[in-house]
Amino acid sequence: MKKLINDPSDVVAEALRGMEAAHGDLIRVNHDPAYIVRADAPVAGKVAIVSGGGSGHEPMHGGFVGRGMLDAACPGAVFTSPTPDQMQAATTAVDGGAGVLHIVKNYTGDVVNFEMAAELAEAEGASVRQVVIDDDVAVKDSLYTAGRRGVGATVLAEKICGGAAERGDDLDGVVALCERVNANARSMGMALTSCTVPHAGEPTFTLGEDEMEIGIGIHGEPGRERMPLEPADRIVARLLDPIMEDMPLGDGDEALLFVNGMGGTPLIELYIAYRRAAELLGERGVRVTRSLVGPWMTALEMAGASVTVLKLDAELTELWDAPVVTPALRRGA
Amino acid sequence: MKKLINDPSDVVAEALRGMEAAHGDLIRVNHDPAYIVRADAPVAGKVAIVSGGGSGHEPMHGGFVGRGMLDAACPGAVFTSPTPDQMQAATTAVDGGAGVLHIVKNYTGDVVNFEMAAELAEAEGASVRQVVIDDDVAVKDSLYTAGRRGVGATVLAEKICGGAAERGDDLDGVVALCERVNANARSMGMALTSCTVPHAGEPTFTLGEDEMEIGIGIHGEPGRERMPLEPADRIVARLLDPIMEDMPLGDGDEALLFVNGMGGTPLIELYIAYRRAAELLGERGVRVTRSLVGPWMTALEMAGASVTVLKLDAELTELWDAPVVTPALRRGA
Amino acid sequence: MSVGVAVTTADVVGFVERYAAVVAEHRQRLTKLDAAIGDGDHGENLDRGFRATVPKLAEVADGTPADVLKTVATTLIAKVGGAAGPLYGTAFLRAGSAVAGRVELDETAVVAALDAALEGLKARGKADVGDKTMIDAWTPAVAAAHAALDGGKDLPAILAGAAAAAETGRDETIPLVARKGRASYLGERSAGHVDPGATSSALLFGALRCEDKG
Amino acid sequence: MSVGVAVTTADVVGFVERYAAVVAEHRQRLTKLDAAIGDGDHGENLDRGFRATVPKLAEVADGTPADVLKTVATTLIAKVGGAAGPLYGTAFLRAGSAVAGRVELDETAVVAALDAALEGLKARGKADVGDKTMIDAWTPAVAAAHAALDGGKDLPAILAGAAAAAETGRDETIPLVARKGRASYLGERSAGHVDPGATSSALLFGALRCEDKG
Ligand SMILES: Nc1ncnc2c1ncn2[C@@H]1O[C@H](COP(=O)(O)OP(=O)(O)O)[C@@H](O)[C@H]1O
Ligand SMILES: Nc1ncnc2c1ncn2[C@@H]1O[C@H](COP(=O)(O)OP(=O)(O)O)[C@@H](O)[C@H]1O
Ligand SMILES: [Mg+2]
Ligand SMILES: [Mg+2]
Ligand SMILES: [Mg+2]
Ligand SMILES: [Mg+2]
Repeated sequence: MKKLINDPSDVVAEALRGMEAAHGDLIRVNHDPAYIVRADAPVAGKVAIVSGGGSGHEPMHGGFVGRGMLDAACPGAVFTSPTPDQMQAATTAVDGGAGVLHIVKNYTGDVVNFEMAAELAEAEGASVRQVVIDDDVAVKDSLYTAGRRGVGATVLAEKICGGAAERGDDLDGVVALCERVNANARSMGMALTSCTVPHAGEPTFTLGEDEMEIGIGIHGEPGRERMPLEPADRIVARLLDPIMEDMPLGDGDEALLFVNGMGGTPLIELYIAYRRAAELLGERGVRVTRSLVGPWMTALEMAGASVTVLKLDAELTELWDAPVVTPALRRGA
Repeated sequence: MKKLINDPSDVVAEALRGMEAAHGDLIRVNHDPAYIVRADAPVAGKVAIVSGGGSGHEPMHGGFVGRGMLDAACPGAVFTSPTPDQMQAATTAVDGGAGVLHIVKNYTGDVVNFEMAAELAEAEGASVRQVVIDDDVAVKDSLYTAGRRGVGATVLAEKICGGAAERGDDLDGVVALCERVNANARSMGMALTSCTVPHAGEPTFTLGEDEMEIGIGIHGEPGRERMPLEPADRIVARLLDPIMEDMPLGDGDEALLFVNGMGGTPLIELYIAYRRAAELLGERGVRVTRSLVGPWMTALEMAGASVTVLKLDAELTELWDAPVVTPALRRGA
Repeated sequence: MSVGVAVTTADVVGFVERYAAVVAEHRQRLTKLDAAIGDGDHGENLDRGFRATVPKLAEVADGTPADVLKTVATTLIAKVGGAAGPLYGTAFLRAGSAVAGRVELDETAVVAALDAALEGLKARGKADVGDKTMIDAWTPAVAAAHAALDGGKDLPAILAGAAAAAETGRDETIPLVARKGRASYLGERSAGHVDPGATSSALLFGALRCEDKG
Repeated sequence: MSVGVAVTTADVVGFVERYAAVVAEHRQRLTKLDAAIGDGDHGENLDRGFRATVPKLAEVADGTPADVLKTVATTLIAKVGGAAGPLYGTAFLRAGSAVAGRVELDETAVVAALDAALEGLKARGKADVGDKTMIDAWTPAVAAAHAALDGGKDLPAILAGAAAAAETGRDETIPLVARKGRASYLGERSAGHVDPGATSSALLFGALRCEDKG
């Protein structure tokens, strides 16, 4: 394992010290329990938005804390959901009296821990709502399963709901918007290499020199299928086809295209993939009017990429464009 | 070689198509010869700033084209300096009548090609000045050598000079500022793994599971020395010590601290390194008042990091904070 | 009903310490099982939780068994995260609530505690038998405990029956296709692997059986 | 001075095509040499340049030798990038300028062209003998050509002498510590490796020698 770390068990705590030192103008970090809040929290009268999940996906979520996006983020151990005490403390710290939205990626651990936190926070008088993001079409959904994972749509939901909360929408409104983003977004990812969880010390999985894993999650969980490596254009089609099959998106529609890097894939390759995904959408008559390209939701140093498509309407577009001032995503201020 | 690419020889051209598709609101891309200009170029009466270099360092330089930073970037083949025809065409495309600054990283290829381009552009009536960035203390400098490489200070110089040009400084002023940034900045980098140049198909170098390379460049060039892997805090000291030895920076001074990822190192590790670098500077009485953390100047998928320290004064700080609207770096608009 | 020897607070503390040691010992194995069909942290998660739990047991050594169970619960909930943290946490919490106030626990109380733990697990995880989760170890184990209690067995026999059934339940997860937890993302590819949570649960019933006062 | 057979435009085209083929053949080798002390692209760079050059030669087949040399120069400058692009480009450009207007080149003209090329290289790269660059192959090669010309040798002999000296010069870069180019970043670690640019230069003189009309 070759990592720029000290003791594997200090990874998250030390990284939080670094974030605190680097971004003290935008965020404050609480260390025990661990959470990050925007520097001016709580914002009175504003719906507060809290997210969180395992660490190792940076900049998600801590890098998205700030005006126009998240009020708080709770970082768990690497790839392990945070705990209810963190979430409860963060919820209390950002509650400005207008209610708190928990944006939760659909993993059993995240959902269950956030549920417990909501119960605890509500017992103390907070008004908490939970929206579960489940946009990953790699996973077959059914009434009887844990359902789809939450992946790329999370970043988009955090940005768009952050914009809505900032302009003064009430809790019901922000919740409805979050559900709308989730309903209108689909994602699928792939990996070229594994990642190594620091405390595990070994790659989570192994892929041959000529293999790739299609339908991978963001924790090194195995994907839909393992297959021979292919050219980028072919891979992009493998990601985009199941998205389009599952999605109410067609001729004349507008969309945001998000090509996400898993950590180890250079930006130059993500642009190659973006190019092809935009072409394929164009061929179906979809107008790509907004874009996001980069390692925004990673799986440590895993090489690979995911594609997320969000169907846009005027309101979603306006909120996507709204100012945002966070360590990772910044625009308009 | 596991990459999200099609034909290795199409990597740069296809990535440019992707950038064009993703950021058409901010930039325009010319494909033959290849260069990227800000969407509103040329800006009449403004000093224009052009940079460029081999590809594989994304988002540098193309991601830094836009208001408040570069007017144009010329991408070469991967790790190979671009050619004079690209630079000349880009120079002409952005020349707003107030002169053009070429910010050039100190590599023989870059310097010589930009020199030829300047001769060609001046023959057509442009007023061109070149500033060579050479901040890498890993390389021993002397009158008889090629001198230090240009690394992290390039990003800072592009941002700061971009701000100066935007506020209306003349060519002499922008040149002087660029030289000031270069004089006040020092960098040093290290690698945990190699990178693989697409057309080469094999890693440029190999490091054992327990080895690292200290003093590495951003092209997979070998560094100062190869040594056993160490904890992050020790590595940070190895990078920062030679910087501080070479730099007029001490008690009471203000500085910008830039911890850069080489591509394959996750952000969480960069924050661990940032934390330690900030602590070490603090111990010497240096006040870190500005920060930059992330994979801003990469070497494809190489794992590793570099540290850059820029001594700040009021003007540099103000220009660092000035609005910038580029695909990669955005603030204040 | 046989007249067994009652379970004291010290016994519960002993069980928790024993399970903590077992988890530490099996940490890597549990993590490897989780790497195969999950995300490779189950052993790590539980070990982190129990390492945090053990030092807190001294604080409740003078309290009731329920106090111990509640301390375990809140520590696991606070320290583990992931799916297993709130699930095991809820199990210990409900077990504690089921025997709240009692100074010693007889066979009936122990089985009631196990019953409540399983109900808590199911409520929290919304999973049922056959989903390839820890429920598949717990359900037969608790059923076996009930059967033994109804059959008038003493505590050692009750717990031995539960432990054996938990192991069988664990092994029976192998051919299952997961419907809950991370393994469900694998679909058919999850078959052929034992569930890590069922494995740690079987270890829990193993640690419980050694609570042998007979 | 011996009376040799003059070099025509077709000869220059033939030389360029021959060198292009040699570069293609040695592409990987040159790149490997560059990987050891540079950035692993020298063969790739030159090959890209000469693959772009060859198709353009037809356009100047009816022109002078200088027209051919200028076409090579501008194509290399436009297509190669890196250090080698403008360096080789400048060499071809200066060589062309030195024989501008001539329809055929005698021995003196050929040596003058080589002389001008070397001067161009030095001016562009600000390097000198001993810096561990292509200059270390060119300098003895051009000196040998001069000596042969002064000694009254014919063109084949002049070029054979230059080629042999270039190879010696190339080999003599091995122990040197680089002071210019990327290899200079290695400091002492650059010693013990042959310089890639000196290697491609020796190949150039090799291709030139086969310009054998004797
Ligand atoms: N909905 C659920 N109900 C019951 N048990 C579950 C559920 N989801 C997962 N589990 C159990 O949790 C175990 C995984 O725990 P762990 O690896 O610690 O959490 P995570 O999956 O969050 O990494 C699985 O092996 C399974 O037994
Ligand atoms: N200043 C210089 N003067 C002459 N030749 C040089 C100089 N710098 C580098 N070279 C030559 O260029 C060669 C490297 O060329 P190449 O690999 O194509 O360019 P780059 O170093 O930009 O990747 C070196 O081996 C050396 O012979
Ligand atoms: Mg986990
Ligand atoms: Mg190069
Ligand atoms: Mg797990
Ligand atoms: Mg090279």
